[in-house]
Amino acid sequence: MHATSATVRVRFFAHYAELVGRSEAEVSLPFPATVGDVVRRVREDLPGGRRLPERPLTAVNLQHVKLDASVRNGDEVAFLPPIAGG
Amino acid sequence: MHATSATVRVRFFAHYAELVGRSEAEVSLPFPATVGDVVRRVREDLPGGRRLPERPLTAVNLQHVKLDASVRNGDEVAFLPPIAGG
Amino acid sequence: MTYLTRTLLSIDQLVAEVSSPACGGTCVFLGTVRNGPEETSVKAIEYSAYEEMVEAEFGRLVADAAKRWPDARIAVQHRLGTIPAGEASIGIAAAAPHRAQAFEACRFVIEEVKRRIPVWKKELRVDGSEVWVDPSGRPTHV
Amino acid sequence: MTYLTRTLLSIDQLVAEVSSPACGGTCVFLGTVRNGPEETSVKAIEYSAYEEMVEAEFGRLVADAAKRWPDARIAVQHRLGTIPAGEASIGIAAAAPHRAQAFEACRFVIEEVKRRIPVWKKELRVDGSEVWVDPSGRPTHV
Repeated sequence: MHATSATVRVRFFAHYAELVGRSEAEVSLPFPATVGDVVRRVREDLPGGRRLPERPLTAVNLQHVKLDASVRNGDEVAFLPPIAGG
Repeated sequence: MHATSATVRVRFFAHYAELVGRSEAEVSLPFPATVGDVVRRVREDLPGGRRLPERPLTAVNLQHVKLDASVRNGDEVAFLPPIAGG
Repeated sequence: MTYLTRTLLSIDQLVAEVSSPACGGTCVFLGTVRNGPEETSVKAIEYSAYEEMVEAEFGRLVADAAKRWPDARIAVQHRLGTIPAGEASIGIAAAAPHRAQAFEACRFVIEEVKRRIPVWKKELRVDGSEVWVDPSGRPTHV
Repeated sequence: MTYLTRTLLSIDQLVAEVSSPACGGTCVFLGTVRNGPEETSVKAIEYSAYEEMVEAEFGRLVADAAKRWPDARIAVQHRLGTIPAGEASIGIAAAAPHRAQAFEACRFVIEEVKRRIPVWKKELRVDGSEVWVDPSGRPTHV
């Protein structure tokens, strides 16, 4: 595979998993790419993707990130509903 | 007994009880009188009384009071070392 | 220690973990599932999480607290699964040489949990309905 | 309930006393006898009190807290007698609908205890010496 595309594992939790009817997906997109690019791709391509917010809370590889953070091949990108722990 | 004198029960605690070698005493003094009058009388008349501070923390009938609080016949006046609870 | 459990939280265990001869003050916080006037008959809350991230983020959170209160000792555990009203969903213990540090560190941890730890809750109501809790306001019926 | 005890303090009992369906947050404070770098080898502390006044003053203190945090539920117990290093001398639990109230009420109680509750302590050191503790500064050898 050429280094001009990146494949990331996307995970959905809680309410978001219910909205798209699944807890994970694989997304490929042109490299370089940001988390925002992943969000746009998911909202466009995934059935029910439009039910997710345009600017969700996100994490890459278990760390909170902003939408302009870059993603690399193999990253795990998570869509996090508003946090309600404690 | 004529109402021109008041008798109070005085109690000493912790370090103060050790300084005067006793935990209580009875003090009679002319009425009207204040807690400050009781303190002066104790320091003057009680063996070891001078070892007590001139302005100790005091309580009358289980309530914190200042030295200018008045005392009545039958009151319990307590000399409290610096509080160290908790 | 793992920061997650699916069984009853033990205050005694959290306190035992942080106690030390140098620590004179211990502050504990327990967050409990309510069924009060503000909760339209909540029977239980179902807690779920991004578990791998919870563990990683709790590690970073406790390290942040240790930087601010170097003498404090901190233990925290979050419970997941269905928790009936009246039982605790989170337990935090912070011990420190002096009480101000213990209170501040404990408060810091719960405030950061609310901000950073990816846990979600769904209210299970006595009428059978289920509601995702969005602390930012709007409850979301599912 | 009495505010004084001569046996081991039970956190669970204090928490049970304040728990209520309307209270989502419980803050507990434990004050423990230290034997750290600041204490020249303290073996134990002997706590004594003006017991009748402690009971009366704790009643007033809890009433003061209830005025400031009307929805809070508060339990507090002070232990007297010889308490070995590592064991708790005071336990406070404050439960409230929201956590800020629970933290504030609990902190208020311990600060007021230090100011108002007539309890004294004598450090029993490993070398056999005994020292009355004066929180205002000077230790007083006896």
